[in-house]
Amino acid sequence: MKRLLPHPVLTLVLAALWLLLVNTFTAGHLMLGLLLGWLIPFATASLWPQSVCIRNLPTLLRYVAVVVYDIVLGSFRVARLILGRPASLRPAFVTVPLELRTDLAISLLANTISLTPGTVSVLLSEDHRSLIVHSLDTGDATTMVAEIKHRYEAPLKAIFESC
Amino acid sequence: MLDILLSLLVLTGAGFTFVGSLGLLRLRDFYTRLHGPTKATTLGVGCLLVASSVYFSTHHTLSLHEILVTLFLFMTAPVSAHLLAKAALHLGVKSLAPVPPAAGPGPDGIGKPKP
Amino acid sequence: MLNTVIPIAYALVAFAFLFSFIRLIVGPNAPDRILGLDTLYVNTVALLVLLGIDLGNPIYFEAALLIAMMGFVGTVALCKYLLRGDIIE
Amino acid sequence: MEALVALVIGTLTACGVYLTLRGQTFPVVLGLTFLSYAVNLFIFVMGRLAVGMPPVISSVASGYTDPLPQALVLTAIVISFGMTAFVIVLALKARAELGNDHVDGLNREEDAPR
Amino acid sequence: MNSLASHLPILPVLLPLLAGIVLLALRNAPSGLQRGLALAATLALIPLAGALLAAAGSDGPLVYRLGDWEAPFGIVLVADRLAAWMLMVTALVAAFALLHAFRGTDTAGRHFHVLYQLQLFGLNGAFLTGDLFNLFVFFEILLLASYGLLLHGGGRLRVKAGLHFVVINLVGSTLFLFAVSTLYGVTGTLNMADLAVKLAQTPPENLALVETAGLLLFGVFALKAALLPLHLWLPAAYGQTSAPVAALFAIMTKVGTYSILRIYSLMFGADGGPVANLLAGWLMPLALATLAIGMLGAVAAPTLRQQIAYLVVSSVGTLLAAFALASTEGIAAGLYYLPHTTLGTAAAFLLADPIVRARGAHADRLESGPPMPGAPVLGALFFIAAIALAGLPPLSGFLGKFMLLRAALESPWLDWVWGVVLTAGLVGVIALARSGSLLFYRTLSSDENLPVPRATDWLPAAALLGTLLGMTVWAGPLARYADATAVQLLTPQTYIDAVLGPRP
Amino acid sequence: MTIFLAVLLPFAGAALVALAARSGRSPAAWTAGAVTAASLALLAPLFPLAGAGETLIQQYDWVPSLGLDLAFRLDGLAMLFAGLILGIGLLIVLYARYYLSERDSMGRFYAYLMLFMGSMLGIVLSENLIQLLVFWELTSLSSFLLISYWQHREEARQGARMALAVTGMGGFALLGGFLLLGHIVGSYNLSDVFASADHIRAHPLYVPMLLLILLGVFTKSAQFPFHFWLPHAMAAPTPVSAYLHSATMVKAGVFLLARLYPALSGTPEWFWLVSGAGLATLLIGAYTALFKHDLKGLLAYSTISHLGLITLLFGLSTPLAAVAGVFHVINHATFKASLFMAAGIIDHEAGTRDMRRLHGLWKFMPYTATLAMVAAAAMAGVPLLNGFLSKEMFFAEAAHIAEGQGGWLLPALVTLAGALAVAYSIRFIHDVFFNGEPVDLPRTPHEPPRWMKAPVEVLVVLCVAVGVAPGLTVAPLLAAAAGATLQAPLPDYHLALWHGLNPALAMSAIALAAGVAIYAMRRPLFALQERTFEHLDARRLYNALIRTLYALSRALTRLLDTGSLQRQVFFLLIAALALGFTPWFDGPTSLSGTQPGLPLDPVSLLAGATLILASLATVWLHRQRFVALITLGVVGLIVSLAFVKFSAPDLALTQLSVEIVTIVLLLLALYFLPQKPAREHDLGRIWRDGVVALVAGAGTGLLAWAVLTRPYDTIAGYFLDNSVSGGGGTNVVNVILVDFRGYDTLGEITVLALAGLGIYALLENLRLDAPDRDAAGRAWNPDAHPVIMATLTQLLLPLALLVAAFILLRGHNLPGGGFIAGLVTAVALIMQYLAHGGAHMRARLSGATQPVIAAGLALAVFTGLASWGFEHPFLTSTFGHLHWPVVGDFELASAMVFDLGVFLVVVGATLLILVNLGALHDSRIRKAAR
Ligand code: NA
Ligand code: NA
Repeated sequence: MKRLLPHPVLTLVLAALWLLLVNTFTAGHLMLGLLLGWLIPFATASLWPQSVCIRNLPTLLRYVAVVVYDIVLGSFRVARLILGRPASLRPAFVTVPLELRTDLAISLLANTISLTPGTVSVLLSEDHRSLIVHSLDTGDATTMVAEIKHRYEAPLKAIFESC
Repeated sequence: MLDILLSLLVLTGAGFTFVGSLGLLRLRDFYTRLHGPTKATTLGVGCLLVASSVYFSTHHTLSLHEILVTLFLFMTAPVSAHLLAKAALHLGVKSLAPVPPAAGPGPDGIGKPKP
Repeated sequence: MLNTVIPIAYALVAFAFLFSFIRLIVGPNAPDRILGLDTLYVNTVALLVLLGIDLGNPIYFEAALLIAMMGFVGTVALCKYLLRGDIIE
Repeated sequence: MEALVALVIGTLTACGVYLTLRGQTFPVVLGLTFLSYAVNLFIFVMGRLAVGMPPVISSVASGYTDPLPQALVLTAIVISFGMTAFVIVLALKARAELGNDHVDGLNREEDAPR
Repeated sequence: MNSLASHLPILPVLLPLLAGIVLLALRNAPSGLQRGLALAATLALIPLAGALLAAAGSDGPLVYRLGDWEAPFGIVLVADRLAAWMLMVTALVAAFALLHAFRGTDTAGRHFHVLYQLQLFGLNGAFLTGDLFNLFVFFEILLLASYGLLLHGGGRLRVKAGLHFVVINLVGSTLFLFAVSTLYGVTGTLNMADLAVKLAQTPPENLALVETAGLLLFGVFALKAALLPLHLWLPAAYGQTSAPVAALFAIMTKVGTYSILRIYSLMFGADGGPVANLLAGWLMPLALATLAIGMLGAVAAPTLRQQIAYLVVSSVGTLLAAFALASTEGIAAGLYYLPHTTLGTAAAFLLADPIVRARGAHADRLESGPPMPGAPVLGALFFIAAIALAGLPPLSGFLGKFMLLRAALESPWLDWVWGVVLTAGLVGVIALARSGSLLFYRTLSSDENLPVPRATDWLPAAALLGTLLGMTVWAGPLARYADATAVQLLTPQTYIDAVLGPRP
Repeated sequence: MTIFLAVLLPFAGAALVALAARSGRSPAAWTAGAVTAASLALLAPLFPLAGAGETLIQQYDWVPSLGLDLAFRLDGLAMLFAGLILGIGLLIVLYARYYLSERDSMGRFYAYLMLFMGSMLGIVLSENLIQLLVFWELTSLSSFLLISYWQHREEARQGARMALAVTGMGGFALLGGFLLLGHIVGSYNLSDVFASADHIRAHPLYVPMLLLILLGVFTKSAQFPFHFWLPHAMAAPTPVSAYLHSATMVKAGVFLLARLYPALSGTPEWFWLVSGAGLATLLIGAYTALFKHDLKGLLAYSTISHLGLITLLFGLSTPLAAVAGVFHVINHATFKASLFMAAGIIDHEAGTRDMRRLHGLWKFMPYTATLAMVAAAAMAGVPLLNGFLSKEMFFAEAAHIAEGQGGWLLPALVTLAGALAVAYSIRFIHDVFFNGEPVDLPRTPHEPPRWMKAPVEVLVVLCVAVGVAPGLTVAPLLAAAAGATLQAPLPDYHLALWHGLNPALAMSAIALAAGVAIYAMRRPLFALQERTFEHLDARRLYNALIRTLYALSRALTRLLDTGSLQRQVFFLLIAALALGFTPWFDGPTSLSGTQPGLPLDPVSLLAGATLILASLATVWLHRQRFVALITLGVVGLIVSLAFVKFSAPDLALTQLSVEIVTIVLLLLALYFLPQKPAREHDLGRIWRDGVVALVAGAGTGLLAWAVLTRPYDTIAGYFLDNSVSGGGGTNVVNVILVDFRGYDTLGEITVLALAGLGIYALLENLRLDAPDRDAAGRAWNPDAHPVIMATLTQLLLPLALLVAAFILLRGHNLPGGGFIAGLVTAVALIMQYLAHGGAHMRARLSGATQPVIAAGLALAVFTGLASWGFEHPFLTSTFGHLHWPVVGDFELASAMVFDLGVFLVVVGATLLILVNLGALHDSRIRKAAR
């Protein structure tokens, strides 16, 4: 079963994406989507050594909402910074110590940090224990680190690292 | 009403696209310039895509495939930014903010020559 | 209203396009240029979406999708060259 | 619009020609790429310029542009892609066999005017 | 459409393609099996070409509508006399060159047989197509296959020659596309017969445009044919590649000459209305200059293979001079000369291979070397090949030249054609006599232990030379066929009617 | 058939001889003799007919459309020559058996000799002029082999090449002459030529035709100024010289004069050209012969001189002179063959041919000496020998002509020539057989073997027999041959020793006396000659010509072909520009058409300007390769945008994908190319290229403008109308690709497959130095696969593949299709390679891209072939709508299967290229490990 259907979640996600892609919501396309959703992971199974474990679907949804909200809000802030006086910016590199241990979670965290306004994940330390973040306009580095850990790292840990 | 919503979305989208690129032009070092495109622009394109989705869903049939482009951009933009920053650190590109030694090209840094 | 907004949007995106290109040409260093190209790709996505709405034809969607995807691959490859020289190793 | 297109095609050709006449393999490859851009655009516009008339049959379309040049360009793009790939690898092979990247395998010292 | 015979025109195209695919699938099979398959597929082309010769000779041009779409909308294959003729020459050269390749060339690198079959696919496709853009596509196929074959085995000079060959041809392909698309942009069609019809009705305001396209096209074909000053790729490429490939390449320049003949008789020929005789004034001087330069190059060549390559250049000049006469006699002369020069130069390249091996470190440099093992046989074959290349009796080259000179009698170019052809013939004799004398007569003592050539080393070359003897003996029927082909080419309406259906 | 067989026999004999030589030297000689005899035996039964003045013609079709028949003619002239060729040939075969040494290959010699004999026979027995020419050229070729028989000798090789070059030139001229003659007459057959003699002589092309034919004749017969090759041909073994220079090779030219005499002679041009050349040759040959120290050299120049004599006779254009010419052909053949053989014997026995060392041989070989003396006397024109008779006729004709024209010069000059002939004949006899003791000979000479002398004996007997009793011996043969030559009733002549006291006899007497006198004064003459004419030699001119030819060839070839690609591209561009611009210089075409254009919008203007700037930037920065790649990326992006803008979504998708794959490829390559490109120093070159580029750009731009501003009719409507109904798809571009023009697509995927396979083959054994630091000297970043990139890229793979599937499946109806889907799939996988590295991927994915290519091609071909089963041509498509429960309506088109084939090939080839190029890196690892 595991070999025949390596990633059931992925299959469902892909089927859903297929329906989005074709913009047509018919039974035929659902079947086709499921077929592709099965076929693609099956054909590329060898590239997926570890299967992804996702817990806490509500947390995940809440997390997505938070991120989208942060993006929209933050974008306006960044826009203001850009349209303002560039010379008054206070850029800084900030090191965020990491509690996350899986590559996927770390990557998603880094991604989130980059997507949200004013910060870009620049570098992951060699031991994967800290992330260096570049901030466009830094008030207090410690607050920023705490915010990141609270808003993003904690939920990610709950979603991906509790199995 | 729909017209207003669409116009708003289009204008916001185009506006953010503009601002993001303006940041790319105006800001003073590479690391700050990196911020413009990765965020403002993604939001800009995101808005435009939503506008497109709304437009086609109302003018033709339900159109949600724009979500896919958004998903794609949201998944890739941070990776691009990350790699760009990594490359800039590796090359020792001038930074306004002091570069922490662990990130710099020096003997402790990630760009240090391999033994 | 949309009809008046679209030319403005075109103008904004066009300027964005221009700014990105200027950064690409001016540099001064390689990551800046790559960033310029990457942004140019994203601007193009915006332009295509706008064109789709303007012409009322959804047929340009796939081009936008592919640009998003190809722009990413291009950026990754260029960065990897700077970092490693050999991009597939 | 036609004048702009003609100007673009001309520029691409000129750049392609200039680069193809360079002495190292890399600019030559760039030049060939430029030439293929130029000629692909050229073939394409032989079907004349049309905005918003993609040749996809639909009930709402206001008209269609000439699809044939598009099909030809597709063929030409794929062919020139194959050719470009080949010439790139050949440039590497030449680099390995000739010891440098001059198209004629010349040494830089010999090449320099005295 | 049920019998295989009804698909005859496509068979010479499909067979090598399928063989190529099968050989690709069997790329790890024992080389004996691969060789057997490759040989069977190549030999089968000979009866196929024969059947086409017979059919095209008796029934007029065969038209095969690919995808069952009518011309000019779909692509058609047109197997007229000329196409069948070219296919036969290709098949013969290919078969013997392949036999020679079994001596070890085929295992010196990857995919020799696949590339070889696909090269034949490209060649046959180019000769058969009735569509100008499709001609471009098949040009590209045969070029890419030839790149692979040219470089097969590697080596410093070969790689350099290959790079030059590839780049110059890429520029040529670009030119081809500019020309074809301009023609489409003005006439709105790609089918060669349809183009002929449309071009003949060109309004004056479009005249220069289509002439530009027509002349650019000529530039492309001139490059492929190695016409002065676009011949420079040839000596390097042919001189540096392996023998069987060089032999097969003997047909490559003929693709260019074929295209010139086809396009400028069908589309820009005497019946072309405002675009009639587009090449008049260009082709003959260039052909004669090429003929002369080729011969001088053969004199100056430092190596045997380069000498043969320059003789190929010269033969291109001869061929095109014949075609440039644009008369039945002239074209027939060219058509008779074409297989001769193709088979003859192929034989010479194949023969150069054992000669080079038997000379050890001296290779094919035209200088005194050690006494050659197997000199009597190789020398005799060289002598015959030299006779063929110089166009001396009793081999077919003499007849070809005779036909050309005879055809020129009525031409305003008479003095030039005769002067150049006869003088070049003499120069060729002088150059070849020197080479033969240096290679076989003037020997240095040497303790190099050189391999004695085996019969398999020279048999394919000898067999090719044998075909030239056959061409001499059966010159009557061949000349008759060539005459009829020339007549067919000079009445393009036959072709047009066959493709588009008779028009009022 | 008989004549044909007789000609063919020696050619077949050549092979037989070569075979026979394997079993020994004598079998080779015997076979050669037998072949010669058989050929003679075949012809002999026909001789009586020819002797009776009849002409036998045997004719077979060869190339009738060209007027080329295999046509043979046996008349008196042909009989005479065939007899000489085969008769003397037989003697030569016998002689050579003893002449050649153990080291010489008998098989080769006799095989060449047979080839030559067959060629000669072919010449004299041809009725068709072109066929005659074929054999004519064959004599040049086979004589090349014979002359260079002792190939280890420099002079043999040179002599052979010179003979070939000169007679080859003549051959080509003759071809021209015959072509003109055939053109004038309307046939190449001699019978027709003879029938239109008057027409020929009156034709405007007569003079060029005559010049060309005479060039052939003069070169072959060694007439001045083409005589110089003949002495150098003496490097051949003496049997060859004896054969070639008595009865055969050089006589071919004379034969042709005789053969065409009735058709061409009798005009002032003929008279002056032929007799002028003959007279000059006669004198120069005779004069030079006197001073040759080499025995064969003397004989060679004497041959030249006698050929001049014969030519002069034919040139005089009187029937009697022609008869004399034919007669002298016979006589010269017999005495000269015997003299050469005698010289050969002397050389063979004494080891040298130098007359400054050969003296007093009478003592050692009296018998041979006697034979040689008789033959030499015949050559000198001593009474009672055959040479005397024909020389008398010659003198008589010279005097007769002089009477008519009232000049004394011709008789005086021919008498002088006669005197010189006497002098060199005396020298031959006196110097060699008497005149003191031999000087420092390598061997002690003695009489040769019995059978070596026999041929000489036979010939000398003939000389005497003819000389004493011409009426009983040679008369019928001469009559027949002369009759055939003239193609008219014979003039009155008497073959007799005594014609009474006439001018000719007086001239003979003077010549004899003067000859003796000249020989007596030879020492001062030799000294004078050495100071004056010794260095006058046409061979120098020939050598200078050849040297010039080589120098010119090398210079011209080097001038054009410098081995530079840039020059080739430059030539091609110049050619294209010349061709492309020419039609616009004259004619009514105006550049702009009448079609109204589209309005220009600001966004397009900006995009266009960006593209132009990016292009210029790429050119400007091309030495900063990495930056140039980025600007190139902009160009590609905007080109794609242009496709989008102008309604070509399929193109945009394809261009975008190709663009990225190309950039990845270029990056892969950039790593191995030199980091710091060479600087360009040559400003002139930059300007030149810049101008060419501008003109080319202007050309294409104007061309595009010209087309874009014109209306046109297109076949496109058909595609739009039939796409849905006939092709089953709404995306017309895709339907064109997989259906209307599926054959193009089949070709194009083959190109891609070929590119992949070619690259695969190229990469084999490719080893490149992989730099361990970048251009700035910085070490590479140690983090090969950044985790964040690797993890997230992995998530993108299924998404990208889904997109690829989407694009593939919808292509028939909406933008997309096999190509684009294939490229997207390849890019999706390449993305993984970028993120995880080749090693990681190879461990997980089979690298078997080649089967994918094969499968894709096979799928495309077999889809096309399937239509055969339905009695339709290759690639005929079909489609239908299937209704499946639950799933619903489902369209299936065979063209979609074809498209799947396209997809597979694109995926396979692209991956094959990229992955293998990426794997080049492994060679670095292996190198480091070693
Ligand atoms: Na991005
Ligand atoms: Na398509």
